[in-house]
Amino acid sequence: MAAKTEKLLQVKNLKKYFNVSRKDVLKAVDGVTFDVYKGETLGLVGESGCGKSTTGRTIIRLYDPTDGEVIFDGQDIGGKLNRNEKKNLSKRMQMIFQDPYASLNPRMMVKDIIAEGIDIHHLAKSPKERMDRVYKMLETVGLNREHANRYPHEFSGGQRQRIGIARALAVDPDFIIADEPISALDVSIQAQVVNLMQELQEKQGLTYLFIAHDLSMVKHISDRVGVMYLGNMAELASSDDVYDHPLHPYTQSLLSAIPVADPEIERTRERIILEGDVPSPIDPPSGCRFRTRCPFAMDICAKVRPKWHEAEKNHWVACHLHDEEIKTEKV
Amino acid sequence: GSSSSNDSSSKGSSTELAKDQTLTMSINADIPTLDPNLATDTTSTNAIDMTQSGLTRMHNNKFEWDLAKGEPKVSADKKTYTFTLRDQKWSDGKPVTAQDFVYGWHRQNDPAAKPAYNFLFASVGIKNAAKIEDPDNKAYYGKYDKLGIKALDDKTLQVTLEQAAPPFFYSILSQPQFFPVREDVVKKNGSKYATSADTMLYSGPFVLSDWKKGTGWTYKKNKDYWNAKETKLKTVNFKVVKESGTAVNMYKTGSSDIVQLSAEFIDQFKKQYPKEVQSSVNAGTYYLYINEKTNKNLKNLNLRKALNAAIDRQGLTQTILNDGSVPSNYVVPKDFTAGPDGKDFRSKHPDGFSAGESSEAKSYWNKAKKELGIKSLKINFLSQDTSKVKQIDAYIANQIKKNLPGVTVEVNEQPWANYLKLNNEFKYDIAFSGWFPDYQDPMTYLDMWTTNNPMNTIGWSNKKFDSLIKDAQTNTADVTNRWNDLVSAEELMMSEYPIVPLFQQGYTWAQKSYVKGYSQPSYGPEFDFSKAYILKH
Amino acid sequence: MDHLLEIKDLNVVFHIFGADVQAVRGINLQLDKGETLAIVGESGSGKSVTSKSIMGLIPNPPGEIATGEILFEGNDLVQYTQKQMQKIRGKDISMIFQDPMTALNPTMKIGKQIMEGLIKHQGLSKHDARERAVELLQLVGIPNPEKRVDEYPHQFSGGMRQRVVIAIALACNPKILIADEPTTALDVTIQAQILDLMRDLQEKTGTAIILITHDLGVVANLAKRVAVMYGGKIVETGTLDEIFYNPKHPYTWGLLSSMPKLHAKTDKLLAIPGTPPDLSHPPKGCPFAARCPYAMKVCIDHMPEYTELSKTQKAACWLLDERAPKVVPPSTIGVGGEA
Amino acid sequence: MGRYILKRVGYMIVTFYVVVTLTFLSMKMLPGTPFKFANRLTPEQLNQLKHYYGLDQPVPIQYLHYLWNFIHGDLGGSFQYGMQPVTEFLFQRFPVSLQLGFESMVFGTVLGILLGIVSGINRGRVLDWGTVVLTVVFISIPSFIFAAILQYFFSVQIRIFPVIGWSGPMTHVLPVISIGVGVMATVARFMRTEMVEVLNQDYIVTAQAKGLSTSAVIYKHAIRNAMIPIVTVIGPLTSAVVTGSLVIENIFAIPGIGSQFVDAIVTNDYPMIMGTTELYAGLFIGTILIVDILYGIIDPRIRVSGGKPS
Amino acid sequence: MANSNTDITKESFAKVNLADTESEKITGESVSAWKDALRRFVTNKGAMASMIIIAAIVLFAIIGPHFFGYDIDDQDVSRANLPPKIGALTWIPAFNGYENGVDIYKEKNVTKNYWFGTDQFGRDLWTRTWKGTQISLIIALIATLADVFIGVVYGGVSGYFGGMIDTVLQRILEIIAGIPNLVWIILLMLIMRPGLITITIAILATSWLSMARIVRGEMLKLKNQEFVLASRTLGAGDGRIIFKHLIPNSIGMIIINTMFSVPNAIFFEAFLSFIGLGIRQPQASLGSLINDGYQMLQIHPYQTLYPGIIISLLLICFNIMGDGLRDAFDPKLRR
Ligand SMILES: Nc1ncnc2c1ncn2[C@@H]1O[C@H](COP(=O)(O)OP(=O)(O)OP(=O)(O)O)[C@@H](O)[C@H]1O
Ligand SMILES: Nc1ncnc2c1ncn2[C@@H]1O[C@H](COP(=O)(O)OP(=O)(O)OP(=O)(O)O)[C@@H](O)[C@H]1O
Ligand SMILES: [Mg+2]
Ligand SMILES: [Mg+2]
Repeated sequence: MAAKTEKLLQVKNLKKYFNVSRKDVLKAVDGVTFDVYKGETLGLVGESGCGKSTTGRTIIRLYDPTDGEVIFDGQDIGGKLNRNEKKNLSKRMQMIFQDPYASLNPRMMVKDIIAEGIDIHHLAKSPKERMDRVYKMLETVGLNREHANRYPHEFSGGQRQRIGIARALAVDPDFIIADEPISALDVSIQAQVVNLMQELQEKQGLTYLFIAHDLSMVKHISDRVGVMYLGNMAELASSDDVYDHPLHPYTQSLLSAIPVADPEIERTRERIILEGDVPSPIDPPSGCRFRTRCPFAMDICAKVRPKWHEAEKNHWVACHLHDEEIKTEKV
Repeated sequence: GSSSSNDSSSKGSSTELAKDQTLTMSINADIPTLDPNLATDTTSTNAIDMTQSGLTRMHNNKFEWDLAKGEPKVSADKKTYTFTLRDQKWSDGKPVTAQDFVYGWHRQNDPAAKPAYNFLFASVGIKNAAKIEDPDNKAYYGKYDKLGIKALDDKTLQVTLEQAAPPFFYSILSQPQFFPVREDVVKKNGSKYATSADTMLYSGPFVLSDWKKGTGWTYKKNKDYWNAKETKLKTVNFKVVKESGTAVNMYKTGSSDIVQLSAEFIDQFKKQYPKEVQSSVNAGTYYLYINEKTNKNLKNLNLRKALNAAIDRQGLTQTILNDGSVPSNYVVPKDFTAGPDGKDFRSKHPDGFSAGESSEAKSYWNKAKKELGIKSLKINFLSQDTSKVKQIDAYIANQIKKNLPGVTVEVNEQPWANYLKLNNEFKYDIAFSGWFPDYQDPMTYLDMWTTNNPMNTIGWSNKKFDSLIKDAQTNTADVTNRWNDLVSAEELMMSEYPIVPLFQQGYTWAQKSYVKGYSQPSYGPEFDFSKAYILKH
Repeated sequence: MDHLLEIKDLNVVFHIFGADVQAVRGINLQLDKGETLAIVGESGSGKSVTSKSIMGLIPNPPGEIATGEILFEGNDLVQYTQKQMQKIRGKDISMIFQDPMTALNPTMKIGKQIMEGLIKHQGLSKHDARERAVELLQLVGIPNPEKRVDEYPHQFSGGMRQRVVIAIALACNPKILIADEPTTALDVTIQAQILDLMRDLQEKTGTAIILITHDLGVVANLAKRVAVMYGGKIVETGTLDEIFYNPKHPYTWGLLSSMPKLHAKTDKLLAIPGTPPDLSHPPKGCPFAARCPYAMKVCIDHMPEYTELSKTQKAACWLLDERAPKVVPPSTIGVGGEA
Repeated sequence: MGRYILKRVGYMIVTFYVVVTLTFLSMKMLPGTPFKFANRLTPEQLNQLKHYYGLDQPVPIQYLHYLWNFIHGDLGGSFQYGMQPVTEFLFQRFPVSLQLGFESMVFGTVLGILLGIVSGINRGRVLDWGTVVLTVVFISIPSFIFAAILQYFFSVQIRIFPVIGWSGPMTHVLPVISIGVGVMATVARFMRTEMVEVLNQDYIVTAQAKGLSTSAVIYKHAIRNAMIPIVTVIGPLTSAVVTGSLVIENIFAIPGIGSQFVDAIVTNDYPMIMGTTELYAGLFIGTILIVDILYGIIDPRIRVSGGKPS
Repeated sequence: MANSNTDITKESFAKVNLADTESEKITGESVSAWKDALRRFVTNKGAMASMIIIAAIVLFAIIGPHFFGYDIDDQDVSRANLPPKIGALTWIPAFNGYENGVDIYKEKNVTKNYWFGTDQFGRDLWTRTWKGTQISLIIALIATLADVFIGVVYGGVSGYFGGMIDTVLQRILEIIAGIPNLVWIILLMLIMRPGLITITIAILATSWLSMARIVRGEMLKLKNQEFVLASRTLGAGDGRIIFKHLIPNSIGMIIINTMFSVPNAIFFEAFLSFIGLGIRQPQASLGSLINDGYQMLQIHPYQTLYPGIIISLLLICFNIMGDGLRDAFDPKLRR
């Protein structure tokens, strides 16, 4: 794969806090920094509740960021946006959702679902043009014209997910955030969707932020992968780097935990089994978020929050084990 | 009185008295108060009538001497009356004295005691009463000690009037407002006075022995009553039952001996228990006000006649009310008072002054239309919102609509207080109303129609009528002349049809055949069981 | 040979609004002592219905076991009355459900939920049952079990709840444990904990496990034998290695090749096109025919019989008929065998 | 939890204050006077009376006065009962209504829960259908019609129960049934829905999988969970029953607060109307509070987190 | 292993080419969620029967009053309190014009038949009953419509905008709900005249609360659904989200709740009639008819019976229909 270098999206120290009660603040995303290059797929993995969706939703401005910068194609979109700016943004940045059952309005026909973006942005001059675009979108995602007049509940999960993709593509965006687009689908169907997304990327030069917790699928589709833990980014590198020599203990244990569909490997594999569950984001551990479950936790981990730094070339990590300063101190 | 105290009709199994002289009745309201000075409603009044005594007592529509030992000594100018009291003890053993009467009368005229019915004193013409009750009269207002009553000694009571006593003087003395009151008991109990069975003293044929608020009460025979030998009943139970259906069910199952019947049950009872159904007419009269003050059309006599003729009273009393009420076309009810000649007031015009049959209504209406130059008429019919009245309203509205083509009636049913307000402000065309006597005299039905009387809320005015009434009020001494004045006044009034008389109220009740001597007279106690008894059964 | 459990020609029908859903259409299965059998397959292929049939928990109405036998130690459970079934459930055969969040009664203490089965089946006193409950919690790796027996489910995290569910299932040392997607609702790191736990426990107790999942990774991790279901039927069964390294049914091929490989580079995943059949109007022939890249005329009209490929492996596919053209399975499934 | 209760009590006080103010204001909007014989009084006499009752002062002063007295437990004197304190009447009558309401609630709730369970378990079968129709019928028949029929049948025709009264246990039967069937129907409907809901839950299957008998599953797992939400219906229902029994009280001549209240309205007895209204409101608000707290106690999920699960 | 099927020939093993699009084919006609719900509803026997009964009652409410040419206020005391008599059905004791074994028609010399009998004013109860049904239905309709609108708007605003607005609106709602129904009625009763407006206001004062709660809940649930978020990311404004997404998806709940508030309104009107706040004479509603007849319950039970039957039927049918709709719209039952 050719190296992609032009930055389409820059996320800097993004934070999103929710006020869950008068006292409590839930730090769903607590200072993540990463770039997305034009034409690449950046995978985002992590356990449930670690803030993947929140990151995606904050970038696309479903949520207003608590702090931090989001720069999209040179333009800062992290601050206050007026209606028009939001609308323009929505043409260039789109989202695909997780639940194929909940993401389509059951009361609308497929054609109206797909045409929603066209209608909002007045992309069609006549009803005929509108329908033409709808048909084109349907064909693009491998459905046919007859499907335009049907209702979502008549479709299977994979088909619905393709309708969701068609809806996002209808406004001709550059950047798509896919929030677990396949995790609710059957194994045999997942490949349909993933293949389709890859095809589209090749044809239309799309850029993806691909959120999932299925690491093998993320690895398959992504150029680079970011690993999140409890609102923080733990590691970010090219997918091969992340899988072949992960630096962060969390990434390591995560990788070892995935059961592989190969009995041979499964029989011989050593696992790093993590103790306990993910702590609550309302009251996260001090210092390094992962230290409570980390097999290598040190004293400093409780005191100092590890720096997000480029430990190797294009391999970012936030862990004291890989922090040069601390390493040298120790040695 | 025509009340059916049918002692004679004892076709029952025997005439022997039952051992258990207990009578049980249901009633639809609790006793609000036992205080004679505060009582305004029939239930309180009845309770006071049965448990206390005044100078006189009403029985079967006639007064009897009660605590007064017979006729008083009357002065020559007929203005001063000196009563001698009988020996009667209060239920705490102390004698009833003339001072108790003085205190009672004073208290009734003391604004601080918040009496509501003291205008009776002025109506009778007790000396200074009118002035004492008039807040504008700075010199007299509230100075009840200037009232014309004096205790000459413990047993002698002197009453002074402004003029010769009107004929109803002795009968009105049976009203609780004129009863003796024990000052020490009032003072001792304060605000609790007369609110329960034991914060009150008794001097009547019965004592109140048990009063459970909301449930009922019990009277026991008062052995110390001077006329106790005539009291046959040992116990009388009253049960508070608000649903007429429930009361009837109690009667049917034998848990009460007497039940007041509402219209719907009467036919059934007449079929099922023909011997037990009793009825009497009382002195309540009902009529329609006609607003002549603010409604020009209604000044037309033919229109008023048309209204009068339009209503079929027979249908109203027979089918809608069905409770013994009788159609009326007069102002003063029948069987209420007798004149100096001993004849009933109604004897000269027994059927009143009908403007005609309903078939004639149309011709009056046609004449009126011509005279007024109108084609149709909209009538605002003011009434009250109680369920029984609503039925009457529906009937009357329909009668007028049906018999006077072109007239539309809009019924405006209001709560009592609002009704009064609209009525006083003349915001109506016709209004349903009724009258109960304050005292036993035709005057109580007639004087309110005089010009400028605050009760005259119809705007009718007739000089001749005014002078006849005035004459009757001032010349109390000439009894026959006064009587004739009143008869003429009614004749005069009804020639102009300022109101549309509808009916004279009747009561229908059922009493078990073993109950004798019970009556519901037209004036006096509502339920008179003072001389009732139970036959063996 | 006497199996611990043997299912013969099981048919389950649901009579629902306007249609009869033939959820399970004539399946045959055997399970031996101490063995782990995985049932994999498409969503809606009848995996859960099969397991519920074994437990006698098909909701009736609308469900009904139309025909078939479920022989447990030689006795046909289909003929059992509810009373008889209640003696088997939880004691000889027990079950773990997919969603630990809803599988526990929210208003009953954890301890009591574990104790219920013990008291019922082993006649333990309250006190003994409680002690055993604490032991069980300890066994499934819940710290502080003495304290936690008296807590309520909502005070437990998802992973811990699933451990509790397992503890309940294991309470009476059942001969068969049916685990219906025991880890689907859990995070990978927790899933690893649970899978470890299950394997340990099986080693200790020798319980036979029926593992239902659609995650082939989990199958590879835990199972000894695999049955692949599609459209209410078992299309292929065999040992773990046979299914993974020498599959014969095109659906199995598709299943295996649509999974990305973590340790090998795949350029493009092999997708199975189309959607599974509607079981209220099941196809006459092979249920997979409509989506099968090798489909032949015969597949559409005739259901293939099983072909015994080895002592342990058999598959139902017309490609295995000698008249059928030879096809090469897709290379993506790695170890390719020829059909 | 403590915070939660405190918050609820706060709302309760505000609500109650609103009720007190509303009753006061609407009383002031009333036409006419409380004096029955107003038509026989001169305007002067009327003013005099108004002065006695403090009705001639400006409304805000009357209001403050009223609030002040209210805080001190003085609801004024009843106009129709010669200024006897209203509180006395309320204290005398209320316990009867409360007892009637309580007995009806127990009767209705117990039967309703049973019926709801039976119906829920047999969803879609004849028994369920029968119960559904029965409950709707009972909800549809006004309680006074039902009471009248019961009285006619059981007291007049068969003569098992006395026509009126509130003394022995026999006198309680008919009124309690008359009110109770409505409660029963409401509770049964609610319980049925909850049962159906609960029986579809996974933990029921878990319980069945443990090998528990059907009755144990229903009794120990389904019913308890289905009954928790019932508490929320019972609260408002209780006060609706206690306050709504006025018609029944009249039919069976029960000396409760309801019949008293009707009288008060008919006679424009302001203080009595206000007092009773406030009592009703207090009762209602109180039960809702108790129910909320109770809910927290019964449902372990709230006990810890302090708030209803959404 | 060998296949015994004789019709399997060599060419059966020819490969068929299934086009990709072929496998995507959906058979059967397109059904919207509405049609789907409708179908389920139609197969629900109880609900359908209820709907037919309601339709019949509505029909009679419209044509019934014109059967005999009587007006609702056609009084004639000479024919008062006649029991029901239907010429063709005199063999049924309930319709032979007898009361307590006496032929009342003969006794009163009445030749015409009155199907539901007459009241104490001699008014034809058939006419009055159906006219009353009309009024009751209109009251229910007015009240329900208003209730729906207030409830939907209040709940919608509260749920959709959330935040401070929601908090404030919810606190207000809590306080309103904290005041018992009876208290509202009493206050109204004291200051208003009976009649249609009073009835409507009385119903409104309290009944929209549940609708508001339900709509708010729906809004809270829906506004975070992915399809709404999707619409947001496409740049949709509040108006589009509300009218295209939220309302169409909560309308099922709104309809169901309406089905339950219709009988509530009818029942409530009856209760208001009972305490004297109902419709005014000579107008009649089912509630006022029952209340009038109630006085006669022991003597002329038929005067309560027919309005009673109709009101009960209405309540029962609306309730069963509501249940049916709930099932029809239940997402859990959908496949
Ligand atoms: N609108 C919200 N209000 C309050 N808390 C929220 C909100 N959205 C998310 N959270 C919380 O923020 C944290 C991160 O949630 P997020 O949905 O981003 O996780 P995720 O990584 O996408 O998890 P999953 O894999 O389950 O989708 C969680 O603890 C979640 O409960
Ligand atoms: N209670 C039920 N009522 C109606 N149909 C049912 C019911 N339970 C299952 N089915 C049907 O039976 C078929 C098989 O369902 P089953 O739950 O066994 O699938 P599964 O293989 O377990 O799928 P998943 O992987 O999604 O759990 C499905 O088509 C389903 O619709
Ligand atoms: Mg997420
Ligand atoms: Mg399943």
